[in-house]
Amino acid sequence: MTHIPEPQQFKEFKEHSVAEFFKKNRQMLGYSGKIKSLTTIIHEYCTNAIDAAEEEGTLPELYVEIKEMGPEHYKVIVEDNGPGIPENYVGKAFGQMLAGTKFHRFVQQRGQQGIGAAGAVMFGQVTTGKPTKVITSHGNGRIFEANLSIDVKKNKAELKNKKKYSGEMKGTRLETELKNIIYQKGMYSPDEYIRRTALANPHIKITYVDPEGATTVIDRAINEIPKRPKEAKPHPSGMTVDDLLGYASISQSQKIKSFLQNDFTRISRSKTNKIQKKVSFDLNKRPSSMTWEEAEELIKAFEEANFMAPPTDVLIPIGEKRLEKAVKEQLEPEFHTVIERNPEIYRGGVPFIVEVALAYGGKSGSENGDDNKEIMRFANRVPLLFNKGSCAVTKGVKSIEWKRYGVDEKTPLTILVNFTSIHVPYIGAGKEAIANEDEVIKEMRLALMDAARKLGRYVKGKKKEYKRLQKKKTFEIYLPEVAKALSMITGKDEKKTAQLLEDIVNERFSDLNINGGKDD
Amino acid sequence: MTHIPEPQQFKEFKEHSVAEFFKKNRQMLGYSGKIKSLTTIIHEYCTNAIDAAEEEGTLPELYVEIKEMGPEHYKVIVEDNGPGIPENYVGKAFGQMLAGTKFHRFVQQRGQQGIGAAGAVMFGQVTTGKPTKVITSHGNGRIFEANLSIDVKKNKAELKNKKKYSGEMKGTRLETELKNIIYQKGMYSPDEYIRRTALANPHIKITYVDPEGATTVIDRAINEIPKRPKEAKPHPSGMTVDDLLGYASISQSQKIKSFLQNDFTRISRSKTNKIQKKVSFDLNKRPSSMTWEEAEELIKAFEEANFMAPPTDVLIPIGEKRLEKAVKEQLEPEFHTVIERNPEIYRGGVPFIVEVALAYGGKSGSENGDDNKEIMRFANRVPLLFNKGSCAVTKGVKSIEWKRYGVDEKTPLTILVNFTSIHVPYIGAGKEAIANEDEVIKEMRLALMDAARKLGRYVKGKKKEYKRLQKKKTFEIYLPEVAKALSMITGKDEKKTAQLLEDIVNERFSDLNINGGKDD
Amino acid sequence: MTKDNTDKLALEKLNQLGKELMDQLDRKEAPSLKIPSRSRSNVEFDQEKEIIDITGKKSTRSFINASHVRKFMQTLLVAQASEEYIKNGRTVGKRELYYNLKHKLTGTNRNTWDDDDESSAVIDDLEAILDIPRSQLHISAKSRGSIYGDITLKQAGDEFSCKGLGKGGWAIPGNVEDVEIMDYNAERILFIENDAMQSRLIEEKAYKSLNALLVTGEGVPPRGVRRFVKKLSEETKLPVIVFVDGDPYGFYIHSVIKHGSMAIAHINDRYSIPRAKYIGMTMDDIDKYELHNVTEHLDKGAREKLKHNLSYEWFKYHPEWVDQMKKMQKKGVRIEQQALANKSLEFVADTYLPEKLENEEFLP
Amino acid sequence: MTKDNTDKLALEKLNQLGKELMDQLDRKEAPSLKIPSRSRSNVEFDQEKEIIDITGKKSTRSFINASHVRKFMQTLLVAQASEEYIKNGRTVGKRELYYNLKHKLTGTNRNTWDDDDESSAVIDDLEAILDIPRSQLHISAKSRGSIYGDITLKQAGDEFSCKGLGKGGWAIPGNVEDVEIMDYNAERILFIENDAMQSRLIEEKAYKSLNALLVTGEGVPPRGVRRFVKKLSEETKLPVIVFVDGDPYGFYIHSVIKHGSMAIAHINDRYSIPRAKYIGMTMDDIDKYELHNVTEHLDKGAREKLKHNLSYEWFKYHPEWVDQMKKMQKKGVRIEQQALANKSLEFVADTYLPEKLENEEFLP
Repeated sequence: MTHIPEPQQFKEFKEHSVAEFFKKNRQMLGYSGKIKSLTTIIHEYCTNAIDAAEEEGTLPELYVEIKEMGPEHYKVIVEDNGPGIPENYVGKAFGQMLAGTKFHRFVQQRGQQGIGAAGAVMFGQVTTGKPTKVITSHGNGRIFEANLSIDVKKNKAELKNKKKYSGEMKGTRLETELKNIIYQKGMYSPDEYIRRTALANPHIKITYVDPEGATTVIDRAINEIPKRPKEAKPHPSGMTVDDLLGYASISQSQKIKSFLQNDFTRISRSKTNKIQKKVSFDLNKRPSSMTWEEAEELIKAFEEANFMAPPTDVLIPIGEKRLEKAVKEQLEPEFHTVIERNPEIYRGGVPFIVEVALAYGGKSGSENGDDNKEIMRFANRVPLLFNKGSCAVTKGVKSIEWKRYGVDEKTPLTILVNFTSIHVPYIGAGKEAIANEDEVIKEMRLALMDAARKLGRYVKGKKKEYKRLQKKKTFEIYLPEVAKALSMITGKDEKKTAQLLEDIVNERFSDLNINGGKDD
Repeated sequence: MTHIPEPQQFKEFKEHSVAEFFKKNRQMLGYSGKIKSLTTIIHEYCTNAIDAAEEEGTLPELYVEIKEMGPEHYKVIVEDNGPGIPENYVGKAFGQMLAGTKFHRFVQQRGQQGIGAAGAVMFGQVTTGKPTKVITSHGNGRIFEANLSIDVKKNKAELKNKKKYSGEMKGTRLETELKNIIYQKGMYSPDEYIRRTALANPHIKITYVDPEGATTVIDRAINEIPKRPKEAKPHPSGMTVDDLLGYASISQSQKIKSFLQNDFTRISRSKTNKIQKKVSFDLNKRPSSMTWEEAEELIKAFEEANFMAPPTDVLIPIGEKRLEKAVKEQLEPEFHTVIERNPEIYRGGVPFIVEVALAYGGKSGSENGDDNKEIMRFANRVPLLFNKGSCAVTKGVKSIEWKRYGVDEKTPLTILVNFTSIHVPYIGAGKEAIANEDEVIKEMRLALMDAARKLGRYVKGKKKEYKRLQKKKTFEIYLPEVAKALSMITGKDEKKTAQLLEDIVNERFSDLNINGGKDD
Repeated sequence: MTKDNTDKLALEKLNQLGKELMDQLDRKEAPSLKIPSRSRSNVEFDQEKEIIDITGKKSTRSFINASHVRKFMQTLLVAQASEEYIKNGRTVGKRELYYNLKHKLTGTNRNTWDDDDESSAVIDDLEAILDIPRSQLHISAKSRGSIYGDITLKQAGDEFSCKGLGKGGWAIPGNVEDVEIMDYNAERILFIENDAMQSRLIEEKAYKSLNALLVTGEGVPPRGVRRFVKKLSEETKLPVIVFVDGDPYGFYIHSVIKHGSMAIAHINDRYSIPRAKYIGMTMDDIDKYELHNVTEHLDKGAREKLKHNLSYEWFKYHPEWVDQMKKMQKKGVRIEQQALANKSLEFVADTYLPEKLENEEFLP
Repeated sequence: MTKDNTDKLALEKLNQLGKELMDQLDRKEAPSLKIPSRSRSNVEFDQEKEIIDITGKKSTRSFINASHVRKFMQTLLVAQASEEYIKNGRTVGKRELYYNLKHKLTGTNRNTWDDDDESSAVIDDLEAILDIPRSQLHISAKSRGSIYGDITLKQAGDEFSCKGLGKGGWAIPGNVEDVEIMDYNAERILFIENDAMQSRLIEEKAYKSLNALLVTGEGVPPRGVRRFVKKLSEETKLPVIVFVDGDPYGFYIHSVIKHGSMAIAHINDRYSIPRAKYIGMTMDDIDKYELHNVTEHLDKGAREKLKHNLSYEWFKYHPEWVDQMKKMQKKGVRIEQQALANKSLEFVADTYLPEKLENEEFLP
């Protein structure tokens, strides 16, 4: 074989780590802007903390503290009451990107990428040079503590100053110092993030200490832990060939038939038989032997079959009653309504549920800007504060003709939308906004319209009773003038004329219920 | 040591690859929407192809073909005349994410992330199940060919059907089949991408075959290859502590003093001495022994020093003359102006240059929408078609009060902005828009205003010559009426009065050059 | 009809109205008024009478309907006040009536009305209910416009001539019901759109040369002037010749003088003069008198007005009008009365009007 | 001044203008006109004369300046035409003049003017250049308004009385330069804002009971009426009493009658009557006559007008006016003349005006 000269440039060929990539492009993780960066880190830690407690089946209790250390320099402390993290997993859990329990599983969780916590640790490290302190315990009297930093080039965690000692604790506490950030109250603040977290998670107790030292304790509105979502099986609708072959390659089943019935939801025996009739190959062959073309045939057959909607136990939304309670307690609205839609599917067979709450009056609405409407966006109960304009929720809300429902710019209205899914289609790694998938927007519209109709009926009906009471008064106001003019034209007695008119008014309102009668 | 029970959930703890992450979140790489996905893949391949040829010092010649294979099913072929890729690097170059020559180097390139090409290969693979065909040769008569696919779970390339044979070829050819995409003409099309690429790269020859079989050959406007940018050293302005320590840890220098002078640009011996006076520690110590606090002191000292702007040889913009030539040939404008700013620095010590071209009349401008202005955005000469609203270029253009320069909605104007930098701060991994860094926007504004002033002078001055010629005629038009009225009031002879008035007009315009005299 | 007779009729009608309402009350019925509907959908062109009229459809205004009661009261207030004005021999303006009757309703902060849109609408209603013009209810129109010519009138005991008044005429008051014509020497009434054109004709002594009474309403003539000319034409039987700008507004003014307006369709028969003729300006005048240089561009507003004109039944009724509108549309120009000054100042009085009058070159 | 004298003066001035221009030409200079600047920045209140005047600053309009030449020509056209009108004893309206002089410039498609904004501006300029009102150039104003009262006038050979005209008055023509006062029997001139109020006073025979000549200009009085009252007041020396709405517009009208307007600051001395007095309505009338119920809300437009009023020097010059404006601002209401009808129809003639006249309860 002839020697092929290597071009000069390949001498510098290197592989590099995902951590290095995101260190250089940290704006992609939400670390851009001094105010936003602080909220982003609170968001990442809280998400992990709540997931941890819930997965264990514990009612979550969060402690969040932001301490001012100097100009543009803060320490963030987040502690949960989850199961704690085994010593040998601490590094991977917080100090390595794309490692964790979340990415691979087809189950509804708050976090889903396995990037967030490590990104936060890395942000602390590159702005202060300091590691993140991790303290964790399973609640067995033994506490593990270490300083965690990331070897960015290798995307590996480094643990230093490891300590083990006895003590009362259950859960995990993270302490990270950060620079080049600013704490500022307002709609993009950690305060607002915490407020919204509590609203969408009424089963969580949160203690929050802000940089000015003020402590807010938000108690649970509900004392039961939400049901855990079941690990889902994929739904055949919206499946792609590549997905299908991927599942086939790791299936335990001996035959495609059983693979379809076991590894997917909503494919019954009779559906399988119908599918067999539509494809040119025998479904008794091994799943792993399926070719791309055969998989394409299957996908086509799927599209023609009518599968049942995905089961509801794989998605656990907030729930009508819980959401109602939270909205009532936190916003004290004059009127509210909650809509929970049935599960639907978007591309790739991913099930999702949309929930909407509207709160009118009381503390509802926002006074920022021209429009008093406040839009609260959630994905798997996690508040989304940034990149509002690109979000499917905003698009859904804007597509509604609110005026038709009696809502204008001045209506004090809070619109809460929670998108629950096994995989949230975020627009970027920063998890700031939900992508504009057609199926998702359609569901949001339907939910919002349903809720808006109910609100509309309230807003419009509100004044009816009052009006009828006013009506009688109206006649009584004009009566004397009519009596006077008429008597002057006709030369009849004014008092007698007035009495005749009064009789007519009384007759007309004889059925009036003073506490709010029926409307005519 | 007591046994610590591992919580259930950690049984499922896994690590996963960056390829897996982007497969699941391919919208983050620009693969969302059927039209956009096709342009994205053309973009990724062309970027790589041009970089390859230029790095070798070859005048780039590109062949781009899109073949329709079926409904929503296309094959994309891109071939360059670069150095070819050694057999043992083919996999890493196109089938592994975050591997390559680009990410680590502090040098201006089109590509910079080491994700793009592999992302394109992966998109083809997951939509069609088919590998990408790679054909490459160093021009030595030997050709290597293979089918490349990606083992997504491992983020590793797999090469199959490897062939070696003799033939005339130099460069690399990629053939990828894709499904679920649509070819559509318009401002987001591959056609427009190619057009703009040619405009910003007048030294490239492009042959483009569109899905309808039409072949467009865009010849070079300029026959010399642009100078290669030198590998840069970082500039001390805007440096962060973490950056500084990072550089220190890999420095070859024995002392911090020499580290500063050798590893950075624009830190002279005298600057080093001044810096020494401002810090509390001895700059003769080893760079690797520098603490975080010491680095902080240095950064502070940097902020107070006035460093020269970065050298220009690390940034190679299009260049005034080349850009001018390209604009002239492609847009045939009535008037054009090109502005090239001096290099500036944005956060992290990254140098950049802004170039602006304005073209007025001819084929300039756009007829889409209410505004005839067409904005063409480029980053390191690569056209940016998507996410216009979020881009620093758009923000810069919108910040200009165009009316002041005689430009309104109807002015047929093309505004071209090229952002040249060692690291382009893209908003997302999809490389669609430049982040709104303050320093960047400021430079764009200055360049645009400068160009707009020149345009303004042209637009306004254009009519002056014509006006002066008209002016004389004006007097001649009103003269008879004045003569008549005046003679009637005074009783003087009308003809004589007219003659006196004519004398005055002729005197006034005695200097008039009929081919365009000076203005008064 | 003399003043005393019109007053007597008005009082009778008002008393009848009161009696009907009282009868309803005595029957324990809620009192209600039947009001001829004045809405646009009930306006039509009556080809027999040649006026814009209402269809006769009526709506009911009931005391016991919450959305009617306020207007019901207002209607009675105006009826009662009108009775009083007639009895006291006083005439009020619309705004004066508004203030005269405005007061707080006992025990409330509400007024009998809040603006004179309310009182104006009720005055119209009362006209329609009683079928007599408001001036006979002693509610006068805006006084605008004047007359110049050889005619002797009598009003409020004064007898006076409308000529020999220098360059001004007699200012036509808002109420002319009680004007009596004592004597006149004229062959026609010339109804002129622009007061400046009237001034020109006064200056040219055209009342004499044209044998005409020169009346202007200064633009779209207000009710007072229209009622005055209606009276003049009825009592003298003189022909009424309309001289307006050759534009959509001029034709519209002519249509109002001749057939009435939609706004007062309920009472047009007391204002409109179906036998009025149109003397000019016409589109044909532009060619005939070579006025091309002094036409004005037909702007957007005028084009809109033109389209509206063409959509009216009473325009379609006159092919000659439609023809003029179409020509105007096609040429895209209009021609004002005063454009005749481009020939010479006296041209209108010396040539244009005499020629047209002699040849009876009129449009309907 | 008699008609013949004013005409003579005007002709002299026009000839002088022509001579100056011709002299310039003979000296081989480009002919140019000196025009007293009419721009707002050159308008000021002359406290001595008590009129709104121009500062005397002049601008030059030169034939050889490309941006002047068109206007230069237009100015000469009007000057020449005016000379002709005077010689022929004709008076033209503004619009008539526009048409009379409109024609194509030889060899072009351009007109002498394209709209009457152009001709109007030039008429104003000529007034300023020659320092005589346009009516003396035989260019008349809009005819609007009327007079009723015991006065005998003569115009165009006619002698006539302005009483005994029923309920109407004499319609004041657009040009009153040649009106002669033959006889009168009155103690004052009452300048009334609203024509309906004049009608009321005519009906109440107030010309007799108040010994007044009743003049109305129907809103903001046009130049014709103002020039007429100016002549009346100069020649009879009778006091002029202004009766307007108690609102920012009413005060503005009074200020125009008394001190003139900014628009014609260059010629105000021929129109304004500095000794005119304000009789009502005032803010104090509201309390005194208990008119709270018939005040109207001071809307946004009125508030703006009020602010403008307060910014004018000639308002600041009268503390009494400022006081009224401030009260109005504070109360947020205005009061119309006709609101007096709320007391009774005859109240204004029986009580309000006589009381005020007797006590000389005037504002300046």
